Amino acid sequence: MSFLGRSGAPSGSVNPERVEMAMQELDMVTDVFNRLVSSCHAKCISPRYAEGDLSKGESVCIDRCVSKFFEVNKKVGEKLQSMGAGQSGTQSAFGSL
Amino acid sequence: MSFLGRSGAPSGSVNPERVEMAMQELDMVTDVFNRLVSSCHAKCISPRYAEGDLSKGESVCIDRCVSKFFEVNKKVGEKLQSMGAGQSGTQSAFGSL
Amino acid sequence: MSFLGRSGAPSGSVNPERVEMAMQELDMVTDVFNRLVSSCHAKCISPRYAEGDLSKGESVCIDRCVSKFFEVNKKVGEKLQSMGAGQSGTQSAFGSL
Amino acid sequence: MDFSQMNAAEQAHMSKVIEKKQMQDFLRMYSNLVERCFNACCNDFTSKALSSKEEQCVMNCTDKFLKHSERVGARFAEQNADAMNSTAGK
Amino acid sequence: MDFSQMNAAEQAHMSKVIEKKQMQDFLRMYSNLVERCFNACCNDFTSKALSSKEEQCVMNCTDKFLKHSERVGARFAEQNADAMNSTAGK
Amino acid sequence: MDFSQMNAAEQAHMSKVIEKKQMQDFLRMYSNLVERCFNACCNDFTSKALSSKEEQCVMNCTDKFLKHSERVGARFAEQNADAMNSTAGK
Repeated sequence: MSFLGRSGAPSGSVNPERVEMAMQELDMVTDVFNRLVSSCHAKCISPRYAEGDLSKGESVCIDRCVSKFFEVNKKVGEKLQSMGAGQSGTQSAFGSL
Repeated sequence: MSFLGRSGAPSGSVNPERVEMAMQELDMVTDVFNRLVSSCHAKCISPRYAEGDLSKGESVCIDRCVSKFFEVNKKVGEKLQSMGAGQSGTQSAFGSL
Repeated sequence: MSFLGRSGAPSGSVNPERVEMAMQELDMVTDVFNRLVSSCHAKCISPRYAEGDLSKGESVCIDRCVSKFFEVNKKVGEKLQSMGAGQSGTQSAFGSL
Repeated sequence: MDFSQMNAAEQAHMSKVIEKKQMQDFLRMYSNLVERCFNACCNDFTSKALSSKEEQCVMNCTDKFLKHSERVGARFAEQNADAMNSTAGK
Repeated sequence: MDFSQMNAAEQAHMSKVIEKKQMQDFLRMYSNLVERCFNACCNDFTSKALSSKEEQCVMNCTDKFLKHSERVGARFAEQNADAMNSTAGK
Repeated sequence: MDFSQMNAAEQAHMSKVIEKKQMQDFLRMYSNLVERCFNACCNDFTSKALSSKEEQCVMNCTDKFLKHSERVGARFAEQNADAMNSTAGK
């Protein structure tokens, strides 16, 4: 999640801007984690719920699912960076503001 | 999105109430936009992803989809206003508070 | 929703901690209510929309659906408490922080 | 929810918070309703105008969803009150 | 949205708020995109590495979603402007 | 996430924020779990009481979801640490 590449800033009292950025990063990590849990649950967990333990197959699937999700996260991040995104898509909603 | 019909209020220093209302309206516009993107993606974009460009058919579908979504937004807004909503439905959750 | 079992704390001026907790509980009730509306809509309401009134069958289904949802809420809450949850699952996302 | 453990200042503060939250909840319910009824009723994109059939569907969908929410809300309040009483009884 | 009813101090405040919101919206769009393209493109978990076919799918999915959002945004802005004008005309 | 660039005051502030966030995340996980297991396990509305079969399903669903989250969390932490190290190495 080092996609945002914040530059280090040193010492002193509470800098609201720095705290704000850390909180945004924290929110993002939580958001990504929740989506990851949900996606891998849909991909790997049998919806019959005949027992409460993860089967061997489910466990292996989860491990691979997390790996692939991280790879996808990286690819999408690189793609967005290469496009200088943060500019297009999102802002267009505010074109009329 | 002029559904809320806020009355104009003039001049001076920062009025927290007015800023709050503008922020609520901004949140709402963003929320509607995100739902619009998601709905029209589901309606118009083929999930095969054989190429990265929008096809002619997809592009036309998006334009019509946005139009229809706005019409639905308008119809639902009129319906809610005619019912004097904001009163019923939502508040019932708080009946026991 | 008394799952959180907050202990009563008395008198004085605004205690930010107590207000904060009440707000969290309020957010949770709203969140649960919205999920309940959405789940029971999916379970009980026919998606044909040939008329605007609830049919007799739909109404009965809604009543039972809410009952069952509350029972599930209770069972899950008991299960989480018996596991001393709030510790595991959620925090693991923050293992690397 | 039980606010009786709060003092007057805190209760007043909570009322304002709840009022603001109700506005936000209403706005979310509104856009949720638009999304839900659009998705259920609009499946033909050979035209950009809403057909009368689609419009009727949207009106019924809106109507029904509000009645549904109201009924769920009424049952929810009852169940919540029951849960409260059985807790208070202990 | 019409900010002309606001004074300069309020407009400056709103600009900051909007800027912060755009950052948050961008981050949400990013994780939404990852989830969406992962779900659409990855269905084989016999290996932990992304296949070249899956990777191509993810790239196309990302590309297409951004173009889709941009187009929706453009139409949205037009419709919003129309709605604004017809309201202002009354 | 790397908080080492923060000073002590900022780190203390972040700890409080994270603690509050964990409570919120727990509550969201709880209601998400209820919704998920209700949707997966309850499909018969000819009765208002949970059948023993439905109850067993809900218990297994809860159990399994928590174990799933824990495993995803463990892998997530490893991958995050790897990503951190490869960035730090540059």
